[in-house]
Amino acid sequence: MSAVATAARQRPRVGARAWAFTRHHALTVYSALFFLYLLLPIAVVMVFSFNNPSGRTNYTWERFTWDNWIHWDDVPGIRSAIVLSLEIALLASVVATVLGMLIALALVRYGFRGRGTTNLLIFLPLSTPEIVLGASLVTLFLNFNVVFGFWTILIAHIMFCISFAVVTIKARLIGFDRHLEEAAMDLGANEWATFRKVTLPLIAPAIFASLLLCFSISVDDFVVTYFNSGNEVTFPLFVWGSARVGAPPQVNVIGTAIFVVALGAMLINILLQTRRSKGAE
Amino acid sequence: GGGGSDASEGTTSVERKLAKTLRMSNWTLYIDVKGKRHPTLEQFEKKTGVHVKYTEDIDGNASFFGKIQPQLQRGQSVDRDIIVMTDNSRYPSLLIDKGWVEKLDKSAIPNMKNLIAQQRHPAWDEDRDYSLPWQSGITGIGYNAKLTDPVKSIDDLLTDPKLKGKVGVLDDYSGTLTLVMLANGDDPGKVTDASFDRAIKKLQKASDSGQIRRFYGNSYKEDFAKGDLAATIAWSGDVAQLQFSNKNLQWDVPTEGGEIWTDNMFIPKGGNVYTASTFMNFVYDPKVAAQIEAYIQYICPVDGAKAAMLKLDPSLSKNRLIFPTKQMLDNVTSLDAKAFNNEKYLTTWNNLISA
Amino acid sequence: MGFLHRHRGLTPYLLLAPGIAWLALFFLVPLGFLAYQSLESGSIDFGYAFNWAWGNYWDAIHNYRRQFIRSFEYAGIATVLALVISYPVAYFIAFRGGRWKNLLLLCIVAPFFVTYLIRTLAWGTILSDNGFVVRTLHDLHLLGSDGRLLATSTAVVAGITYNFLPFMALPLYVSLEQIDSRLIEAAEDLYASKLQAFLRVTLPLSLPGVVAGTLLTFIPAAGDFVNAQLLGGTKQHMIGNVIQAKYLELIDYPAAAAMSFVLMAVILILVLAYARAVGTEQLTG
Amino acid sequence: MAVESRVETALEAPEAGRTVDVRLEHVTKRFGDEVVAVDDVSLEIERGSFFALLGPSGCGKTTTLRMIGGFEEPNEGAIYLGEEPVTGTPPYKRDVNTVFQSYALFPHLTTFENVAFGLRRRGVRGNDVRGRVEEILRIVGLAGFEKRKPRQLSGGQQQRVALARALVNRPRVLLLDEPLGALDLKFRKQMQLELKAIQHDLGITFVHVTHDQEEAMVMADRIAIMNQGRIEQLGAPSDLYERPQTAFVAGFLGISNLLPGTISGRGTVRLDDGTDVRVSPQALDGRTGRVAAGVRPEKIRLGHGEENRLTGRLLETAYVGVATQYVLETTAGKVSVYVQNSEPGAREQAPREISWSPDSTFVVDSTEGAE
Amino acid sequence: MAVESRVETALEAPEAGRTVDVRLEHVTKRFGDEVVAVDDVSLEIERGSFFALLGPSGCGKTTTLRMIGGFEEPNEGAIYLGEEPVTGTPPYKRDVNTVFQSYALFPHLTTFENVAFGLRRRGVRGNDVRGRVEEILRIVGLAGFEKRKPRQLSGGQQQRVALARALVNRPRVLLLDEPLGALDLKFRKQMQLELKAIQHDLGITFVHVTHDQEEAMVMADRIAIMNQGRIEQLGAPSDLYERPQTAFVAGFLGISNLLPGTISGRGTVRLDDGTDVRVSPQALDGRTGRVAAGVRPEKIRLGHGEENRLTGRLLETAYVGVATQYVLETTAGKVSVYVQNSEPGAREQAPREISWSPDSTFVVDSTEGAE
Ligand SMILES: Nc1ncnc2c1ncn2[C@@H]1O[C@H](COP(=O)(O)OP(=O)(O)OP(=O)(O)O)[C@@H](O)[C@H]1O
Ligand SMILES: Nc1ncnc2c1ncn2[C@@H]1O[C@H](COP(=O)(O)OP(=O)(O)OP(=O)(O)O)[C@@H](O)[C@H]1O
Ligand SMILES: [Mg+2]
Ligand SMILES: [Mg+2]
Repeated sequence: MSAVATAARQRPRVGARAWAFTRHHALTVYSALFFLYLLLPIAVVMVFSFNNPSGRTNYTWERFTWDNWIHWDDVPGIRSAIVLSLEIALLASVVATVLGMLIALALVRYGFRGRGTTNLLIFLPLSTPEIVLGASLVTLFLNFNVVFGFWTILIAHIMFCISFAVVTIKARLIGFDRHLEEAAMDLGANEWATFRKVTLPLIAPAIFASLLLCFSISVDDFVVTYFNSGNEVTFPLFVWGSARVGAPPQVNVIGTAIFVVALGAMLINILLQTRRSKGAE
Repeated sequence: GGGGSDASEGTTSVERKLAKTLRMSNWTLYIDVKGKRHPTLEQFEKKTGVHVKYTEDIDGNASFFGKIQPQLQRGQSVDRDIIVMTDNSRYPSLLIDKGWVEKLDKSAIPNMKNLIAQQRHPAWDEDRDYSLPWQSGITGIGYNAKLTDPVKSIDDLLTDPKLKGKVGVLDDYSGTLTLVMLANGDDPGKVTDASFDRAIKKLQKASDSGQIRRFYGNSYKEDFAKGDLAATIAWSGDVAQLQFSNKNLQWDVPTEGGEIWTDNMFIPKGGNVYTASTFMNFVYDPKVAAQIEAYIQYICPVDGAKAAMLKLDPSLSKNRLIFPTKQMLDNVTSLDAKAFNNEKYLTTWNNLISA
Repeated sequence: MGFLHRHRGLTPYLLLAPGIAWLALFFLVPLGFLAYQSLESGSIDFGYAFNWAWGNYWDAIHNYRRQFIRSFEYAGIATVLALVISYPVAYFIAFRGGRWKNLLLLCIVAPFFVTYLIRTLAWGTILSDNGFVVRTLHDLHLLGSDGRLLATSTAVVAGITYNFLPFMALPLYVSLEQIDSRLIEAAEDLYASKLQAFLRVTLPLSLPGVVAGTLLTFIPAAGDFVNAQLLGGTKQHMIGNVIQAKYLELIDYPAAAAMSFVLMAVILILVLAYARAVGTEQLTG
Repeated sequence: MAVESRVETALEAPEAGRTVDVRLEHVTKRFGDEVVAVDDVSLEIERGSFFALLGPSGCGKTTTLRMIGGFEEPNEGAIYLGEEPVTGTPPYKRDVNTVFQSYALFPHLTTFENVAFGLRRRGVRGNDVRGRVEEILRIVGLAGFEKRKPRQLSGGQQQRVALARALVNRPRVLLLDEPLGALDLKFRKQMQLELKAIQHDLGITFVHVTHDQEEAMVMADRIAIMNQGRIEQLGAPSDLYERPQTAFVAGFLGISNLLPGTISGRGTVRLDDGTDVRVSPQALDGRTGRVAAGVRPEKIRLGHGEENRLTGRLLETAYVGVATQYVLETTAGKVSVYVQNSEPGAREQAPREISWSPDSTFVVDSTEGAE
Repeated sequence: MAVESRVETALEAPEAGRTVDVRLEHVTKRFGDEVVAVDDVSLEIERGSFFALLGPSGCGKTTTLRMIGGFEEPNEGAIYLGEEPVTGTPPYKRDVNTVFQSYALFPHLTTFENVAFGLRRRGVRGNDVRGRVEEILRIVGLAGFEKRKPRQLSGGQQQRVALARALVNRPRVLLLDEPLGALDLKFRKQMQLELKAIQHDLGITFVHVTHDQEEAMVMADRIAIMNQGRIEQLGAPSDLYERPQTAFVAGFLGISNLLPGTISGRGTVRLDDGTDVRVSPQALDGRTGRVAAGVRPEKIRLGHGEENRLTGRLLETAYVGVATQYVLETTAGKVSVYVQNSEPGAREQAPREISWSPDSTFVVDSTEGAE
C-alpha cells in the first residue's frame, strides 16, 4: 500500500470521525449544560451558605464566613427539623416504593377485574390539589382520634408517594422480558426467589429511580405535611416558616450538605465498586 | 359563634396550679435566640419550673388557622396553650366569636399594666379578655433610595410611571387596603361598599397597567433587597433588618397614614389558662420584653421596654422602626374589623390578587 | 408460595392489597369527606350544612374558567418543555452513562433535596432584574421592554418546568435504559438515519417512559400553586392558587372541595383521552 | 458407543409395563380466538427415554414443551408428570428443566452464575456448585468463559450456556427446544453424544425439539411428527423413515418420491402411467383405491438391477458433498435419486434408467400435503 | 434450476477483473484486552457472488459480519464496500442489509411493519410497500401473519420475518447470520432455493454465515472457513471438501479419516503401520516429512476394489437414514466408512476390508486440530 493511497484512504475517514466525534459530543455537551442548569441554583445556595449577612436576611452577598457551617445547628429547631425530614423521607420512600412496586407488578403482569379502576385510582392522588389532599386527611385522622405527629406525616407522605412509585416502576415493567422469569422458575426458583434473583435486579433502575423520586417529593413537601404534622416541624416547614423573618444561612448549609453528602456517598460507592471489580479480575 | 365544648369546660382557670409543660406555638424565629437556646424560655423555666415546649410551626395566619380549625370545630384540644395570630386578619375575631379561645386569667397577669395605651382596646377584643399582644409592626412604604426618589404616598407608588413594574404590593388584605383607603381619603376604620370599591379599583388599575410587579407575601423582601423592587408596601420590622445589609432601603409611614398590626397571644380551647397567663405575665416584664425585642426587632407593645433596651443595646433603642416615635404611632390605624369577615370583600380581594 | 400459584387469580389482588388498602384508607376515605363537603353550603361564621349544593360546582367552573384554562395551558407547556429538555439527558444517562448512571440520576434529583423556597430564592438571585442573565438578554435584545424574567408567565412556566424535571427525566431513563441497542442497530441497518431510528424505534420503545413522565409532570403541575405564587406576576395565578385561597383565606371549604373535584375530573378526562391517543397498553401495561 | 446403544434401543419395541414419565391427554392450546397452537395432542413418554418432537416451523412444538414445563396451561386436556396431573403446578415444583429456544439467559448474571442458578435454588452450596458448574461448562466447551455476561458471548456460546444451565440440574425430565440449532455440525455431533451419554448414565427423560431430522433419527428412541398442532405419526425413527403413514411424514423426513397410482392387486400399485410397482403387502396396510407409492431417493439405483423400474430424462444434477442428486423426469412423475460420491467424477454420468426394491417401497394415502 | 446454476458457478474459477463488492484488509477486532474475536482477516467478495462463512461457534463469524454491516469498527485494518473504505460510515449509509442472528425484530411493530421498515425509510410508499411486503411474506411462508407482533410468533416464524425484513430491500450486499438455523430441513431447502433465485435474479451479493456445511456447500460460490478469528482456508466448495489444506478444514467439513504417515516418495505416503498410500502428486503440494493422508468416509468402498487398501475389525455400526456408518479399527488407525442404504438390510454386513482411490486421497500437514 503506497503512502499516497493510504493518505487518500484516510482523508474521508478523518472527516467521518470528526463528524461522529462532534455528534457524539453534542449529546454530552447538551447533558453538561442540562446539569449546569439543574445545579445552578444549588451553586447559589451553596455560595450563600458562606455568606455573613449583617441583618437577618440572607439575600445579598456580603462577607465570607465559615461560621454557618461550623455552627450549622445554632438555630433552635433546625436540627430536629432536618432529622425528622430525613427520617420521614427515608421511610416514606422505601415503603412507598415497595407498595408501589407491588401494585405495578399486579397492573402489568395480570389481567384482573378492576384493573382499569385501579389504574385510575393511581392517578387520582396525583391530580388532587395538595391543600385538599392534606386537609381531608386531617378529617380522617381526627375521626379516628389519631395523635398528629411523626406517624401522621409518614402516612401522608407514603400515600402521595405511592402513585409516583407505581407509575415509574410500571414504565420499566412494561418492557420486561417474561421469559427470564419463566427460566428462573424452570430452574426451581419459586415466586419469591424469582423476584429476588431475576425480576428485582432487572428492574433495579426503576426501583432506584422511584426511591429517588419519592425521597425528593417527601423531603420537599410542605402543604400536606403542614396540615398533618401536629406540632412537629419538618425542614420545609421550618424554611417556609422562617420566610417571614428571612431564612438563616444555616438553611443553605443544610440544603448544601444533604446534596453534597448524597453525591459524595454515591461517588464513593461507585469508586469502591469499580475498584472491587478491577480487583476481582 | 358557638360555645366551647365540654372538653374545655374542666380546664378553665378554676385550677390555679402550674402545669408541668407549657405548649406554645409561634412564628418561626420569633423569640430571642442565643446559640441553640432561647434565653427567655430558659429564664421562665428556671423561675417557674414549667418546661416550655416551644414550637415554631406558624407560617401564616390563614394556613395555621386552616390547620387547627378542624380540631377546634370538633371541640378537640389543639394540644397548645398559647398560639400567636395577627389581628389584621379575620382569624382573631373568628376565634373569639366561635368560642375557640379561653379567657385570660388577668389576675395572673399583673404586668398587663405595661401594655402600651394604643393597644389596650382593639375593636375585636375591647377589653383584652382573650388576647395579649406579642409584637407589632407597621405597614408603610419602603423604597430603595438608590433607585428612586423617596416615595411618600400610595398614589406615587401606584401611579408614578418611573416606578412602573418595580412596585410591590402586599397580598395582605388589611395592610394594603388600609393604606389605599387612607390614600383615598376614606376611613379604614369604617369600610363602606363605596370606599372598598374605590380602593379595589385603584389597585386594579395599577395591576392592569403593569405598575405593580406582583402581589407579594413574605417574599417581597428578597426582591426589595436585590433591587428588583424600587418601592413597595412593606413592614417596618422587615426593613429594619434589610437596612443592616443595605443602607439604601428606606421605610416610612405614608403621608396619608399607615397601618399597625399586632401579633396576639391566645389561649386556644383546652389550653392551660393559668400557666399560659403566667407566661404572658412573664414576657410583659419590661426587662424580658426588651430581651426579646433586642432579638426580633419588631415593635414592642410593652411600656418600659425602651428604657430597659437602653441598657441592653442603646443603638436599637434609638431605631424608630423598633421603637416608633409618637408621631408615627399617631399616624397609624387599622382596618374595620367588620371588613375582615365580609365574604364579598374577601372574594373581591382574592379575585384581584389571584387573577 | 405454592398457594399463590394454585390460586393464580388471587395473586394480583394480594399484590395490590397493601398499597391499595393504603390508598383506600388514607386517600379514598378522606376523598369521601371531601365529596361530602363539596356539597355543603354556608360559611365559617354560621357553619356549614349539607344540602346537595351542586351550585358549588357550577360556581367553580363558571367563575374560575380563566384560571382553569391557564393551569392546563401552563402545565401543558411545562410538560412539553420538560419532555424536550430531559429526553436527551435521560438518553445520555441510559446509553452513555456507564458506571456513572446512578450518580447522574442522583444529580437530577439532588437539587430537589433543597427546599423549594430556597431553590426559588436562588433562581430569584440568578434571574434578578439586575442580574447577569437578564442584563445579557437585555443586551441581546431578547427581552421585552418591561425587561424582566421574574414575575411573568414565562417565569411561572419555567419554574414549573424546572421543578418537575425529575418526574419527567427519571421515568424516561427507566424505560430507555432497557431498550436493546441491537434494535437500534437493526433500524440503522434498514436505512433509518440516526434521527429516523430514534423516531421509529427508540421513541416508540420508550413510550412507557414518555407516558409515565408526562403524566407525572402534567397532573401535579396542573394543580400546582406555589410556582405561580412565588414566580408569577399579577396575572399568572392558577387554579391551585384559587383553591388555596378559597380554603385558607376565604375559609370556603365547600368551594375549595368542589373546585378540586372539577380539577380532578378534568384531569382524568384528559388522561383518558391521552391514553386513547397513545394506546392504552402504554398506560395500563 | 452411545450411537451403538441407540441403535439397540431404537430397534426394541416399546415394552408394556414401563413407567410413563410424561403424559399428555387430549391437550389443546389456543392463543386468542384464532390460533390453535396445539390441537388435541395425546402422547406418552417413557421414563429415561429420548423423545423427539419434529415438525415444521410453527407447528406447535415449543407450545407443547411450554405446557409440559408449566409456562402455559392447556385450554383443554391434562398433562401428567409420572402419575400426577400437573395442571396448576408451578414450574419450580416440576422436576423438569428447559433449554429455551430463545435461551432466556439472565443478562445480569455471568455465565457461571447463570449455570449455577438452578443448583443454588436447590440449596447446593460452595464447592459443590463450583465443581458441577465447571464440569458442565467443560462439557459444552465453555471452560474459561465463566466470568462473561451473556451479551459478551456469541450466539452459539449463548446456546451452550442455556444447555449447560439445564443439564447441570440433572432433572427427571429435560425439555430441549432446539438446543443445538446454533452449533456447527461437528460440535453438534459431539454434543449429541454427550446428551446421549448423560441420558444413559442418569436415566433422564429427554424431550427434544429439533428441526434436524438426522439429529432426531440418530438420538431419539421415539419421534413424534407434528403438523399444524396435531401429531401426524409417532414411532421409532426407522419406522417413520421407512414406513411413513402420510404423505406429510414422508415428505417431511427427507426427500421422498411419491408416485400417484391405484392399488391394483395384492402387493401391486399401478402408477398413473401404467407402470406396476411391487410393494410388500404389509405396506399396503389394508388400503384400497387411490394411493401414492413412495421411495426414498437413496434407495433408488441407477440402472435396472431391482424389481421396480422406471426410465426418464435427466433434468438436474447437484453435488452435495457426500452424494450427488439427480432429478429425472419419468412418465410417472419427477424422481429424485441420490448416489453416493464413492469416487471423483461419479457425478458426471447421465443416467436414464432407475430401479428399486419392493421392500424399499412404502404407500401413503394421497399426495396432498406433500409437495 | 437454481441448484443447477450453482453447480455451474461453483465450477468456474473466479475470473480476474470481476468487481469486488466487499473487501476486508487485515481486519482485527478485539473486545477488551483479552478477546480477539477477529484476527487479521483479509478477504474479497465478488459482486453478485454467494459467499459463505463457516466455522465453529465463537470463531468470529458474527463479528466479521457486524463489521461489514457497520455495527462495530475494526481495531485494525480496513473494510471496503465497492471501492470505498467504509470506516466510520454509519450502517444506514451502507447499502447492506443484515439478517441478525438474534433476529432483532422490532417488538412494537407488526410483522408487516417490521418487514416494511426498510422500504418506508427509503421513501417507498403506499401500495408499493404493500405489494412488496406481501410478496416477500408469501415467499417465506408467512402470508396471513401480517398483523402479529413478534412475540406472537414461533421461533422459526420470527427468523423468517428477520429474513423477509432484509430481503425485501434488495440491497447490494446481504449479510445473513444463520438465517435458516431455526427452520426445518424441508423448509430450509426451499428457502435455500429462494435465496439462490433472488441472488441470481437481482445480482445481490450474499455473505452467508451458517453452521450447516451442506447448506454452504450447496449454496456458496466460495467458502471461507474460520477458526479462532482467522481464516483457515478459502475456496470453492468442492475444493475445500476434496482438497482441504489443513486438518482443521478436513475435520470441519464433514467427517474425514486422517491417517498419520510420512511422505515416502513421489505420490506415496507411508502410513505409520507401514502401508503405502498412493496419492495424486498435486495433492502433496510440495510437502515433505510427516503428514496425514486423508480420505472421506463416503469415498471408501467395502471390499478391495480400489488401489489403496486397509483391513480392520468392525467397531461400530450406526444407521443414519440415508446411509449406514461403519467404524473400523485398522492397523493405521480408526476409519469411518459411509455406505448408502440402497436396500433394506444393507447395514447387516460386517465388513473387514476397505479400499479407496488415490484421486480421493488428500494430504494435510499434521493431525493436530482435527480429532
Ligand atoms: N461484546 C463482546 N465482548 C467480549 N467478547 C465478545 C463480545 N462479542 C463476541 N465476543 C467473543 O468474540 C468471539 C467471536 O464471537 P462471534 O459472535 O463473532 O462468534 P460467531 O462466529 O458468530 O459464533 P456463533 O457461531 O456461536 O454465533 C467469541 O469468542 C465471543 O465470545
Ligand atoms: N403468544 C402467541 N400468540 C399467538 N400465537 C402464538 C403465540 N405463541 C405462538 N403462537 C403461534 O402458535 C403456533 C405454534 O407456535 P410454536 O412456538 O409452538 O411453534 P414451534 O413448533 O415451536 O415452531 P418453531 O419451530 O418455528 O419454533 C405458531 O403458529 C405461532 O405463530
Ligand atoms: Mg419453537
Ligand atoms: Mg454468531
